[in-house]
Amino acid sequence: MSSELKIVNGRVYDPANNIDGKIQDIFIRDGKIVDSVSSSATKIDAHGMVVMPGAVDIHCHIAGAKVNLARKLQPEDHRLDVHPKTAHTRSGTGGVVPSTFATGYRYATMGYTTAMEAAVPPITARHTLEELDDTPVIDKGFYVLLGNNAFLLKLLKEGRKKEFKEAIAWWIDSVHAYTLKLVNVGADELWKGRKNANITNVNDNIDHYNITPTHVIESFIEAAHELGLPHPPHVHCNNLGHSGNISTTLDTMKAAQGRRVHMAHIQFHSFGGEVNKDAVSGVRSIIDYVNENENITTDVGQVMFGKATAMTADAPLAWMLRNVKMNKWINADTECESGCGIIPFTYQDHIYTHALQWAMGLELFLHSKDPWRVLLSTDHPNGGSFMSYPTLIKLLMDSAYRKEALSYVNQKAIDQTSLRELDREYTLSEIAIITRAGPARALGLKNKGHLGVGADADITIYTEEDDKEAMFNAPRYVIKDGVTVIKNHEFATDHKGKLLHTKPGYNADISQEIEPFFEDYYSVKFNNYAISEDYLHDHEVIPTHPKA
Amino acid sequence: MTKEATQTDAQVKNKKPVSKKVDPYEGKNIKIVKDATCTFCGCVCDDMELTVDVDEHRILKAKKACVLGRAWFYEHKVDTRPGVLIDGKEATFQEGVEAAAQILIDAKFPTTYGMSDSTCESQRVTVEIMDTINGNIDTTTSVCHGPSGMAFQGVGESTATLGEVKNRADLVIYWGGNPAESHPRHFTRYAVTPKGMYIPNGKKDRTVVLVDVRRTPSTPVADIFMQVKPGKDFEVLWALRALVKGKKIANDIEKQTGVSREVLDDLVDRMKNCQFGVLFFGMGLTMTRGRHFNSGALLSLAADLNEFTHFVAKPVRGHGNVTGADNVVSWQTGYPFGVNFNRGYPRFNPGEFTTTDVLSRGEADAAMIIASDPASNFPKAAIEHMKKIPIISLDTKDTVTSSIAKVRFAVSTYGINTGGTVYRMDDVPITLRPAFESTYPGDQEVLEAIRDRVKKLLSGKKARVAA
Amino acid sequence: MSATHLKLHTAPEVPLETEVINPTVFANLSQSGIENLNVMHGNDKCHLGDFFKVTGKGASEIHIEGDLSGVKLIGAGMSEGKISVEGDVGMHLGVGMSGGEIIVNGNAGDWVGPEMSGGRIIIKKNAGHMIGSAYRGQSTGITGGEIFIHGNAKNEVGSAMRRGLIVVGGNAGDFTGVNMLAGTIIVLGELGIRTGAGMKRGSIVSLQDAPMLPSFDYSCTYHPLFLRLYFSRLRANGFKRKIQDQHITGKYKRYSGDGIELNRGEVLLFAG
Amino acid sequence: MAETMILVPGRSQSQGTSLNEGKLEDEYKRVTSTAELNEKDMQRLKLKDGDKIKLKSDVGQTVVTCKGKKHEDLPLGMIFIPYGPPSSELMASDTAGTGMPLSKHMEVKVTKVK
Amino acid sequence: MKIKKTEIEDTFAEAFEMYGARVIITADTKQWARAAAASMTGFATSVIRCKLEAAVECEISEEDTPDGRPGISVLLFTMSSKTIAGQLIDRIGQCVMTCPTTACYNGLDSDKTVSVGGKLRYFGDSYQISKVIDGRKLWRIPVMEGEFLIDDRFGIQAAVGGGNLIIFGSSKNVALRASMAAAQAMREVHGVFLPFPQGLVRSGSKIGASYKNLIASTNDAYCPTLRSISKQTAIPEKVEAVYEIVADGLDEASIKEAMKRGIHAASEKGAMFITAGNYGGKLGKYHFHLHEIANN
Repeated sequence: MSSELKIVNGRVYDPANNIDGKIQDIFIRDGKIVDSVSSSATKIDAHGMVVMPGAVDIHCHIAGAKVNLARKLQPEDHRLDVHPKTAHTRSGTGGVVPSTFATGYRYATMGYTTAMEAAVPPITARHTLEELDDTPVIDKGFYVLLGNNAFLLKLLKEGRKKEFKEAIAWWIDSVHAYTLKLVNVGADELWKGRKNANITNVNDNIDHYNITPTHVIESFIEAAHELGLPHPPHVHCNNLGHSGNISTTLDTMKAAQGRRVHMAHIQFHSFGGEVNKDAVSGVRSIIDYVNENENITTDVGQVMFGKATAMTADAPLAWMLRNVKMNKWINADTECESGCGIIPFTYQDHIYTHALQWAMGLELFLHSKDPWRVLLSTDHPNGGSFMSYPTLIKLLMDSAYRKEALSYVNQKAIDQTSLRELDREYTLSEIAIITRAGPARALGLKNKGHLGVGADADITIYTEEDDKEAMFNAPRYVIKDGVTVIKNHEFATDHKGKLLHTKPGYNADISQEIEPFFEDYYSVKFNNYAISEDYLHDHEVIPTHPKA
Repeated sequence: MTKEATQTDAQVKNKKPVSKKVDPYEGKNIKIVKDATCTFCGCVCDDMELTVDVDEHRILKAKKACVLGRAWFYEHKVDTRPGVLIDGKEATFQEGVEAAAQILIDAKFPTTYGMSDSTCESQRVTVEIMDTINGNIDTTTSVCHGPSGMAFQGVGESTATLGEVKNRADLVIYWGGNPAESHPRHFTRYAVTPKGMYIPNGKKDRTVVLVDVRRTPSTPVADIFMQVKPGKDFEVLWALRALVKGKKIANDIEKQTGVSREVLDDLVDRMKNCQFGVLFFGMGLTMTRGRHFNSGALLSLAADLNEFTHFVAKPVRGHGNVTGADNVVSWQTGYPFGVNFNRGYPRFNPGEFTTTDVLSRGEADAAMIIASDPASNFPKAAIEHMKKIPIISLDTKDTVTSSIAKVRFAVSTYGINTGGTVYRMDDVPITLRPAFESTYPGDQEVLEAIRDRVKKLLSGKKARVAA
Repeated sequence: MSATHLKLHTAPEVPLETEVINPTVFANLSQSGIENLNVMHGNDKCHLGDFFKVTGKGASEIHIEGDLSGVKLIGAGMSEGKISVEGDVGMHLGVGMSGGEIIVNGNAGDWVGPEMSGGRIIIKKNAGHMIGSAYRGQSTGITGGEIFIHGNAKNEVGSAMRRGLIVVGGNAGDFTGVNMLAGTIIVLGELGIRTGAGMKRGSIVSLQDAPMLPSFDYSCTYHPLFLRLYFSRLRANGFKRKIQDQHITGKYKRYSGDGIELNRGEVLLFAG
Repeated sequence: MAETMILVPGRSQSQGTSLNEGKLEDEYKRVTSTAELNEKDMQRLKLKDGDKIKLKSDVGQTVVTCKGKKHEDLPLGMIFIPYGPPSSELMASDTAGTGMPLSKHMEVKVTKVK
Repeated sequence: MKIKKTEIEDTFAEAFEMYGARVIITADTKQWARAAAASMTGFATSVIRCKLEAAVECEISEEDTPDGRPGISVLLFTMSSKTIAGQLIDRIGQCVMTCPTTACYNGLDSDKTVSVGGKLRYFGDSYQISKVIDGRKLWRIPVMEGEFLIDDRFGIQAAVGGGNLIIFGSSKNVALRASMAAAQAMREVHGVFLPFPQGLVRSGSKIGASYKNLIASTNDAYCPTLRSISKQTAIPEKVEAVYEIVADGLDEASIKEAMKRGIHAASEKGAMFITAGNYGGKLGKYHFHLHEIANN
C-alpha cells in the first residue's frame, strides 16, 4: 500500500530547482517526491510556512570511537542536558556530545535529515556503523581516515600509484565509507614515532617515507578523482590552529591542481600573522582563492561561543590545546591508521583568539561569492554544537543582530577583521543553499537537498518568523522519507534513517598486497577486518563514476 | 541481527573460511573455522583455528588458543538442561518470556547487570528494555574497571590500540595485573614478544617492567620487577608523578611503599627517555583502597609523560566484551555503566546506580542478570538481597545466580554458537565466527522476545514516559 | 513559629526522590497542594501525600519526621528558608543549595550538598561519602556554603571544592579534600589516608596527626592564627566539646601540597 | 591465636579454566577455597599445606584450605586466594561511591581450624 | 556663662566632615598590640601635613577581639573617602604587618568598605591565602614569624573632624592640668579620639600666613607672648598659657559628648576660660555651641 502526502500552500525554497519563495504544492508518494498524488493523500496545510528540503550536514562528528570517548568523558555535560524519551522516541543525553538517539532526534528537530560523520579510522568503522544504526531519523554516512595510513604511505613511497588507488577503493569498500578524509597528513608518524612532534611544513618529508604531505594530498585527490567518488576527499590541512597557517592552506588547495577537493572547517585554517605570535585573520586570501577556484568546496567550521569539544584525528593539535588549560585530555593512537585527540573546550567571547575565530568564520560566510561551495558547519562539536546552527543562521541573516553580537566580544579581535564593514544579509534562499542544496550537490547526493520530482521526501516546514533563530530552531513539520516524523513541533513517530556509502570498484588482487602487511603490523586478522555488507542495516549505495 | 546474518558477516568477501574434511577425525563431520574469535578474556584474539565436530556440537581443537581459551572452547559443549525454568520448573520459551516481562514491568526499580559475556547486539537490546521500562542498568564494568572509567572521566586518557603497542612500544609496564594467568596471550600477541614495525627484534627491543604486590607467574617475563607494599600503589604512582615533574618527594618513600628512591629514579629515567611507553594496568589498582584514584594516578602519570615522550596507558579489561558493554551503554545513554532510567532519561552515578549498591542497599525490586554470576562473587549483603527479589537469569551454564533465579533462561554461547560484534580491551570492534549451533537460543533472541513483550504490555496509555 | 510538618506514614519500597521538599516549592501551596506534589518512587510517579502526612502551614520552615534514609534529593536547589529533619536522610541532600538551612537530627547518606553555593547544612550524626563534593567528571565542587557534620564522614569530603567550609566533628575517610581548588575543611577527629591528593589551594585541618602523601612537604610547626576565628565560630555552633583551649592556642604542623599540582594548598595537623 | 593479615583475592589460571567447566562444579569450588600464604607465616602460625584456616572480616567469615608459597613469591602478612564464593563472604558492600567493593584488599583475622 | 569659676565663651567649635575607619589590632600580648598602634598612629596629628589623623580609641579585652587575644582599637580619619584606603594600606603595611605577633581586623561595620588586606596581600608574592570565615574574608600573608592575618576590606564612614576646645589657664601648669583632665575625659567617649600628643596641641593655628603659599600659621591671637603685638589678640587678662584639644569622632553626638565632658573636666581643674575655634561658620558643616553642649 502506498503512502501519499501533499504539502499545500507553503512558500517553497528549493534553490536547486530555482524556486525562491514561490507558493507551491509538494507531492509525496512512498518516500519520494512525485508530481501528483491521489485525492486521498494526507494533506499538510503549510499556509504561512516555509518549505525547504531537509538540511544536510556535510561535516560533523556524531558517531564512532572518538565520539564515544568524548561522550564517556563528559558526564558533567550530559547531566545538565537530559533528553527525555517521548511516547515515540528513545531517551538519551545531550550536551555538546549527545548520545546517539539524542543526536538523531535533535538533528531532526533542527530540520536536518542527513549528516555525515567526518572522520573514522577504518579499524573502528564497525563501531561507527553500530552507532549510526542507533542514530535515528537521519540518513548518514562517514568519511574514512586514510591520510596517515601506513600501508598507503608505503605504496606512495614506493611510487606505486596504481596499487595506491586500488587500495583506497578496497578500504572504502571494506568499511562502507562515503569518501576519504585526510587529517594533518604525515603528522601521525612524527606524533607517535618522534615523541609527540608535528609536521610544520607541508613540503618537508614525512619520517620514514621520503614523501611530503603535499605529495600525499595530491595523490589522494587524484585517486579519488579517478575512482569517480561522488564527493572528493575532505582535507583537514596541516598546521590547524597555528598563526600564519594560510600559506599551508593555500599550498594544500593548489595541490588539488584543479581537481575537486573539499576543504574541511576552513575557518581553522585561515589564520594570518606569524607562527607562534598572535594570530590575525587571514580570511581574505583564503576566501578569495576559494571564490576563484570552482574545484573547491568548503565548510566553514564556525566557532560559536560556549561549550565545544575538540575531537580530532589531529592528535598534536589536541595536545597543543591541552597545554592551554591542562584539563582532561584524551589521546588515542590507532594502529597504522590514525591518531586522535579530544579536549573539552569552551569558547569565550572575551578571549582574543576565540573572538577572532568567531569573527573569521562570519567573514568567510560574508565574503563568499558562491554559497553553493561555502557551506554551513560548526565542525560539530569542534567549533560548537550543531544545536547552535539556528543562532548562526540568524547571525548571517540579520546584520543588526550581528552588529549587536559583535559589540559584546573582544574588540581587539574584531579590529583584526573586516566584520564591522560587512552589511551583507543572507537570504532564505541562500540559507537553503548553504544548509541543503549546496551540501547535497557537493556530496553528489542527487536525491537530497532539493524538492524536485524523484528526490527523497526529506522536507522541513518552518513557521515563517522574523526571528530566524526561533524559526530555524523549531520546524513545525519534519518529513523524512515521506514519513511525518515531527508534527506540530512534536515527534509523531520514530524513524530509522539509512547509511549512505559508496562502492568504488577495484581489482581484487590488491588484497593480496594488503594481507601480509596486516599479518606483520596489525593486531587483528585481515579476514576479520573488512565488514560484510550483510552487517549493514538500511543502506544505499551512491554510485561512483570512475574515470576511464 | 539474525544468526544467519552474522554468519554471512563472518564470511568476509576476500577470504572465506574454509570448510573441509580432515583425516585425523575420520568418520566425524568436521568443520574448520579459521580466524575465529575467542571471547573469554579482553584480549579477544581473532586468530583461532577451530576444529569443530559438527554432529557432536563440540570443538575438538582450538589452535593458537591459550590455556584459558582452550578451556573456553572445549567446555562449551552441548547441554541437556532445560531451556527455561520458572521457579525451578520447566517451562516453554513463551512462558519464560511472559514471566520475565511481567517481572520487569511490575517492578518499580528493576535493574539489570552483567552483559560482558554477551554481544553488542544483545547489549543494545538490553539498554532498550531498560529505557522502555524506566529501569536501571549496570554492567560488570562496575566491579572491573569501572573505577578506571570514573578516573577517565576525571583526567582523560592517553591510549593506543594494541597494534600500536606491538609496532612501537619499547617500554612496557604492567601495573597491578597478572596477564600470564588472566590474559595469557597479552604478552605474546600484543605487547611483549611480538615484532612490530619499529620493534624488529620483538622482546629484545623492549624493556618490560612489572609492578605488583606479589610475585606472580607474570613476573619472569619482566626485566624489572617492582614490588609495592600492598595498598601503596597510589603512593608510588604519586611519587612517580612528582619525580617526573621534577618535584620533591618525601624521604621515607621506601619505608612507606617498599620501593626505594633509586628504583623510582631509574624507572622515571626509563619512562622519560623511552621512545613509546605504555602502562597497562589491572584490577590491583581498581579493587584496592583508592579505586578510581589509583587508576587516575596512573592515567595522569601517562599523560604527564607526554611532556617528554610518547606515552599511553590502557586498562587490561577482563571479560570478552566488557569493553563493548561500556561502548554500547555510552553511545545509547552518554554514560558507560551505572545508569538509571527511572525518570525517563539516563542518569549516571556510580555508588548510586551500580549493582553492588542497589542490591546491597536493598533498593532494586527485580533484577535481570545476563551472562554473569553476581550471586557467587558479590558482597554478602547484595547476595542476601538477591534472594529476596525476583531474578531473571540468562546464562550459558548453571551458576549460583541461575539457581536462585525465578526465571532462568539457558542460552547459547557468544562466539561459539552465536555471531555478532565484541570490543577488544582497546575498543577495537571484532566480529565473531560461531563454530556450531546450539540447541539454546542466543541471549539476543531471548532479550528481543522480552523487549517485544514488554513493549506490548506497556503500549498505549501504560507507556512509561519521562517524569 | 509557623512551619509545615511532614510525617512519613508509608515507608518507600524503593528509593523515593523528593526534590519538591523545598521551601520555595511549598510557598503558597495549601496542605493538599503540598500532598499533590509529584515525587518519584523508583520509576513510579507518585505524590508526596502517598508517603507523608502534611500538617501545619507556612513555607519558611519545613519539619520532617521519619526514617528518610531511602529518600533522596531533600532540599535540592533550596535557596531560602529552613528544613529540619528528625531521622536519617538519603542521598543528595541539599544538592545545588544556594541559601537557607537544613538540619538533620540523624544520619545522612552519600552526596550531602554537592554543587552547593550557599546556605548551611547541619548533620547531627554521621554522613556518607562525597560530602560537599563534585559529581563525577566535574572539575569544580562546591562554590560556597557551609556543611557541618557532627559525626563521621566517609571518603572524598569536599572533593574539588572551590569555596566554603566543611567541618567534620568525628573522623573523615580517605581522600579528604582531593583535588581541592580552595576552601576549608576542618576535621576534628582523624583523617583517613591520601588527604589532599591533587589539591591546588585550600586548607585541610585536623586535630589529629595523619599520614601524608609523599608529594606533600613539611614546612613548619606554628600557630595558625586564622584557626582561632574558625574555632570560635565552631564552638558557638555546637562543636564546643570537641574543641579544647589547647587546640585554639596550640601549634600545628603545616604541610604544603600537592607538589604535583600548584602546591599552594596546606594541611594543618594539630601538634600540641 | 588470631592474626590480622591482608587478603588479596585475584584471578588465577586454574580459576579461569575451572570456571569454564562450571561454577557449580567441584574443581571451581576447590580452587576458590584454597588460600596461599607465605611459608614463614605458615611456620609461625604452625600451619602446613592442606590445613584449614578460618578467615574473618568485619562482614563475614569463611573456612579455606591453606597452601604455602615461597617467601620471595608472596610478602609476609599477605594471603592470596582466587576469586569465588569464599572471598565474597568476606567482602564489605560499601563501594564509596564507585560501585566497586574493596575486593582485592581485605583485612582478615586468620585462625587455624582444629 | 560660667561653670564653677570658668568662663565659657558663647561661641562654637566648627567641625568638618572627614572619613573614618576603625582598626582592631590584636597581638599575643597587650604590649605588642600597643607597639603596633603607637607606630601606626605616629605622625598622625593633623591632616594638614600628616594627611591623616589617628589615635588609639581604646584597648579591647581578649573576650571581645575576633581572635581572643588582647586588642587595641585605633581610629584613623582622612579628609576624603578616596584617600583613606591608601593611608590604611601604608600604615597597616608598615606598622602592623611589621610588628611581631599582630593581626589586624576591621572594627567598623559599614556599607562602605575599602580594600586593605586585598591590596596588602600582594606583599605575599602569590603565597598569600584568603579565607572566608562566616562571610568575612581575610588574608593570610606569610611573614618571617608565621602569618600576618588581615581583613580583606575595612569599613569606612563619614565622620567628624576638628571638634575642639581652647583652654586658658592662669599659668602654664594650670592650663596644662585643666587641659589634660579635659583630654582624659574626652577620650573615654566611644568613637572619639584626640589626634595630638596626649590630646593637646599648643601650636594652635590659623588659616593662612603672611608668607605666600603657607596654608596655616601660628594662631597669634592666642599666643601670650604676642598679646601686645598681635592685632587680633584674644588673650584675656591673667592668662599665661593656652592649649587646644582637637577631637575627631565617628559622629556628631560623640563629639558633643566628648566636648561636654571636656568642658566640665577643665572647669573642675581650674581653667580660667574656655573657648573654641571656628572660621565664622564658613568652613565646616558642624557647629558645636559651647553653651548648648555644656548645658545638655
